[in-house]
Amino acid sequence: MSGFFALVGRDIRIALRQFSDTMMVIVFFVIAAALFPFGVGPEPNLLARMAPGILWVTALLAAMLSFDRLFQNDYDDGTLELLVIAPQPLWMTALAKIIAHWLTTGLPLLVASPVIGIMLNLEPRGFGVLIAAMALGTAIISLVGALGAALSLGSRRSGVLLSLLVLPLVIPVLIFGAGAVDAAIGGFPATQQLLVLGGLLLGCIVVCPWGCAVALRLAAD
Amino acid sequence: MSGFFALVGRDIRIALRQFSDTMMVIVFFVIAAALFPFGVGPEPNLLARMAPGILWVTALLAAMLSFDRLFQNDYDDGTLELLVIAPQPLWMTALAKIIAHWLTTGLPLLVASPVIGIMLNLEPRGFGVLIAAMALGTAIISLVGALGAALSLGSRRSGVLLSLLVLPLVIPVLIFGAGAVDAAIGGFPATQQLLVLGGLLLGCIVVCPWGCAVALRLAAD
Amino acid sequence: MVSHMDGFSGTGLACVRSNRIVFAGLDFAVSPGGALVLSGPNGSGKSSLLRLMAGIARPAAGNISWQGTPISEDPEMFFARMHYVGHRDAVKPALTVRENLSFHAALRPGPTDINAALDRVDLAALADLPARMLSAGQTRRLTLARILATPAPLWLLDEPTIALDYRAVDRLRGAIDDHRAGGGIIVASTNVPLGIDDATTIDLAAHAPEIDALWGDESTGEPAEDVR
Amino acid sequence: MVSHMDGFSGTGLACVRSNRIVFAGLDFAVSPGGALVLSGPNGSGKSSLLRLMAGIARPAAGNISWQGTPISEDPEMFFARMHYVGHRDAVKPALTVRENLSFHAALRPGPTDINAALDRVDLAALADLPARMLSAGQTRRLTLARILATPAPLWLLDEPTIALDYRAVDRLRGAIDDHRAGGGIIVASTNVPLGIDDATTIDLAAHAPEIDALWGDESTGEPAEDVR
Amino acid sequence: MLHRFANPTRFLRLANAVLPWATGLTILLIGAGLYFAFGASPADYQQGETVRIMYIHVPSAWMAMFAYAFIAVASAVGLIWKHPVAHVCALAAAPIGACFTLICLTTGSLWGKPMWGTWWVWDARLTSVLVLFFLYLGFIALANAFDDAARGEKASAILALIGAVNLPIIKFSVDWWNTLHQPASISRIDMPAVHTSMLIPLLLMAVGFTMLFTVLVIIRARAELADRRINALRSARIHAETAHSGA
Ligand code: HEM
Ligand SMILES: Nc1ncnc2c1ncn2[C@@H]1O[C@H](COP(=O)(O)OP(=O)(O)OP(=O)(O)O)[C@@H](O)[C@H]1O
Ligand SMILES: Nc1ncnc2c1ncn2[C@@H]1O[C@H](COP(=O)(O)OP(=O)(O)OP(=O)(O)O)[C@@H](O)[C@H]1O
Ligand SMILES: [Mg+2]
Ligand SMILES: [Mg+2]
Repeated sequence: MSGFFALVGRDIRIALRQFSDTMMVIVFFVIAAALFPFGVGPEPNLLARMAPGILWVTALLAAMLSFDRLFQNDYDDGTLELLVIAPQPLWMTALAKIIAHWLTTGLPLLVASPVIGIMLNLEPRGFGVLIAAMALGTAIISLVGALGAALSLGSRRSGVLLSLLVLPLVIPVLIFGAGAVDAAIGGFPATQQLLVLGGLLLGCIVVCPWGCAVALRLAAD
Repeated sequence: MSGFFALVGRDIRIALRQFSDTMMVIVFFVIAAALFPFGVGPEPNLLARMAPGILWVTALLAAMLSFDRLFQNDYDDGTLELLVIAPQPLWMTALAKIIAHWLTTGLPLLVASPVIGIMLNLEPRGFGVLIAAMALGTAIISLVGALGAALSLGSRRSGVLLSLLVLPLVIPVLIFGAGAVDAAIGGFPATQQLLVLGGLLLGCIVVCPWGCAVALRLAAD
Repeated sequence: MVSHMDGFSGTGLACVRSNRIVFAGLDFAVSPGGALVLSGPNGSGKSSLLRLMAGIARPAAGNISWQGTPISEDPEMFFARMHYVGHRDAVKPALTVRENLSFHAALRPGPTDINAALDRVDLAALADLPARMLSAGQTRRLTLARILATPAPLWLLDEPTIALDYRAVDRLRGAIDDHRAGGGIIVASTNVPLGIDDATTIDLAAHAPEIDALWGDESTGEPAEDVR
Repeated sequence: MVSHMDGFSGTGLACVRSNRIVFAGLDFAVSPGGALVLSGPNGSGKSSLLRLMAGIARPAAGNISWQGTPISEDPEMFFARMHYVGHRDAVKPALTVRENLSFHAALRPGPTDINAALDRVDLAALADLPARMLSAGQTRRLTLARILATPAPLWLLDEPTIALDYRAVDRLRGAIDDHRAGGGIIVASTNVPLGIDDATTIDLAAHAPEIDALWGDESTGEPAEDVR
Repeated sequence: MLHRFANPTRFLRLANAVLPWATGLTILLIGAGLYFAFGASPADYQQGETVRIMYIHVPSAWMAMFAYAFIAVASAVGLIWKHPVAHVCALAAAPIGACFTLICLTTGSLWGKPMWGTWWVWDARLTSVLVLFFLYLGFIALANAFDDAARGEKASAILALIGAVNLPIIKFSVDWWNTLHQPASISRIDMPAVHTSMLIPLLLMAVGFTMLFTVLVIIRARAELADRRINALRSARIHAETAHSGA
């Protein structure tokens, strides 16, 4: 277990030492969301209607940008080999990295999302559900993204390949996440969508660290 | 000049040898564009109205993903140092890399954009202008993106950093590009917007290779 | 060659990279306190063999045992008893020298002495500098400090002296001698003489296969009829 | 030391990295056919000096001249006459060995002989293999083939023998001798003896500043008061 | 001894024996199916001639799912028993499956225009088929994205296994969510007057498509195996030359 915490601690420390990195995911989120009023035109009604969708899509794309370095640096400098032959289960190593990733990018995205909601004229009664859904959603995205990152490790142009692998797999997150917010805005309960997201999260927690571990072992080979 | 063509040739050859790579930018483009209907809901009218905006934003984001490796590989393996001390002007080197980038990602995006237009119910009379605007726009994006990539070289997570540098710079492209398509759909001439894009392109051709050269020299130091 | 119940050994090892057999039919055995040096020209498979020994890659044939147990049987037990230093440095430029070392030490069980290890490789004065400020040789020394920070009876070193100055090479040699005096085993690949006089040497060039196509017909190396 | 009108020289060179003076007051001069070996312990600034010489980085003080002209005056002319081989290999894994070499050759003016260069480093048989399949030493040999493929009177080599086997080292030494016999100049940094008997040697350790923190207090090496 | 884990001879012998039969059956079944579908079967009383799209749409939808299941099973075999031919088969099947999926998507859209008044709706059935298509693309891209082919095989095999979760979603999406799309029941087609005349060509086409799939997989797998063999021989020869010149 000491290795587990050492790994989480190290990744967070690296992220904090370059604090601007964490900021950047958020700023990308903000800018990408801000582009839409330019592209679509600033009519408040249209924007408010699109807000949940834009929020989720841009959060996803922002998270996507952070994945390509999740294992890449460790892979390039030989740390990954050492993690693979460290005397602790590899899925625990993978889980530690995933948790560190969520803490350094998922959490900031979560914190930033209400701000973007305001920018996009999201209706006030959507905010509570937005945050709940985002919490579940970003965790799923971290898990699935890590799996994609591990699978595409060592490939050429892993960044784009990664998007190709991850985006289709997180489509359900998008549908139910945006659906939950839409429901809340419309005044309906969003319980069902949130339950589905919770179920997806549980499934991912079971499958992804294991898949990551297999993929990482392959990558080191 | 032989160095110029050697560089364009090498980059294209690397891209072709891994043909699937070029495909991936397009596939990302397609997937990202396809995500919006999920998030926003599939009403054809709303989609058609948003289509130009979504098209441009996703093309931008797709191109963005391809920049983080534009100089990064050369930087990591020491090729960049050698390019900096090659006996030809560095801006020519930069221009060669930019041209190769456009040929391997801008051009495919250009080719794919009508398909996405169909997916998003874009009105038929917008297509001609869409392609013209995309041709100008992707070239500008390649130029500006290369500048951003050169500037952010050597920092970790340069992918995200460079989005921050590049996105604000290409907002004008987005506005006039989407504006041109909107105009065409509305039945107005889009000449003015296309002229502005052309002007931007000229400006970028003058400024960006030179800026790249300065940034690359700094990065190698 | 007999398999040593108390040492590190491998029999009938073969390594395949990109469909090509690099070496085959390789046996080795080292007993406690012993040293094995892998030599051979560039590309003969020294690094590949070390990666097999470390359990990073799997051999295409044959197996490797630690104290009589195949390493694939209980890998974690084996990993806890082994240090591997490859071509690459596993050093994070953003962290300080000490943080880098502590991280790697925390991944492993057992007692840890960071300061002694840094002292031993002469990096104590640079301990709180970010690792990005190290030169090639200093970085390599930081990598080698890893094997001194936590104890392990087996050291696998891939060209450990690369980029080191002569003083650092002397210190490394001293560390290796101490390790062996305590019953440790060392396997090192190298292109330059390491100066371990009593080491067994395996020349990888001697294990290059004669016909090395995986798919070929045994006698001629031609594809068999039915594929065409 | 006089500046050679027909050679490669530098005076009063100083190098600063991350606010620390690595060396200062360094002069060198090599005439055609000459060799200069940079020695010194790890971190003494060998690589940093070579990068100054190559024009990749600018010296903090002093200047460097090629045939009497400061290299910063007409860098392209200087670059055309110089080969630099650094720690990193500049090899693209996706391209074949030959394509890698041709690319680097095309960046430079003058006659090119790819095949002869590949022959010389014993890679002719691997010419059409993707470079990703090369081992550490083979990759290094490909890097060294660059300086043989197109002629240039000045070679700057940073630890050229790293990862090479003894045969390759011999071949490199032969190439260096030929180069010098033709009036070429060579500057090489190294931690292991290169075997160039008549080379001038600069010991970087001798040029380390006494007070080596730009901001530090002279006597204690502690940061000065005003910085805190 | 090394041949044991890599020799595809047995597979090739089997494949070569099956291939002519499968080819013959393919031509026969699809030929007959097309004849019945476009010549000998009546137009539907509700849907008119457009019903004939069904004879392409439904079999290719089935094949899209079948091919993915085939890939998932082959991938599992490759991962667990480390049989290289299994990976080769999975890789050979992927583009074919992707084509069937694309055919299903396009014929579905073509059918959707007259039936639903739109080319595309974002309902669960259509969405999950689109996700299947992306999974195929991801599988192919991942398999080809590595310098080391063996690595690509294994990575894509993991993806195939994880992506298999999508198959039940496609199958049951029409039951779980109410959508525009027909629920899965052959009885839907079981309309009194046209029962056998529509069912026979449908089944002929379905079996014919399966045979076509078999033929294409065998051909592609054989080509891939031969390709690998040539590569191995070439690098072996190069290596032998180096060893020679080095000595
Ligand atoms: C792009 C749009 C479409 C897609 C992706 C699609 C997909 C599918 C899939 C995957 C199946 C196999 C279901 C199974 O075996 O359980 C299927 C079957 C079928 N589809 Fe579609 N479809 C589309 C449009 C349509 C349209 C427009 C119609 C007609 C109105 C239609 C009619 C049918 C019928 C009759 C079946 C057979 C159901 C059965 O198993 O009895 N489809 N489709
Ligand atoms: N990227 C860098 N940033 C800051 N300081 C650096 C950097 N690289 C090296 N240094 C510092 O500059 C000094 C000289 O480094 P240099 O790489 O030139 O040494 P070297 O003589 O080549 O050593 P070696 O034999 O280890 O290669 C070292 O003390 C090192 O700490
Ligand atoms: N990533 C790789 N993919 C395919 N083949 C490889 C790869 N790395 C090495 N090889 C091949 O495997 C063989 C053995 O390589 P290895 O790196 O083990 O050699 P080595 O003995 O360590 O050589 P060196 O002294 O140059 O480090 C080489 O012939 C090389 O061509
Ligand atoms: Mg090696
Ligand atoms: Mg150095």
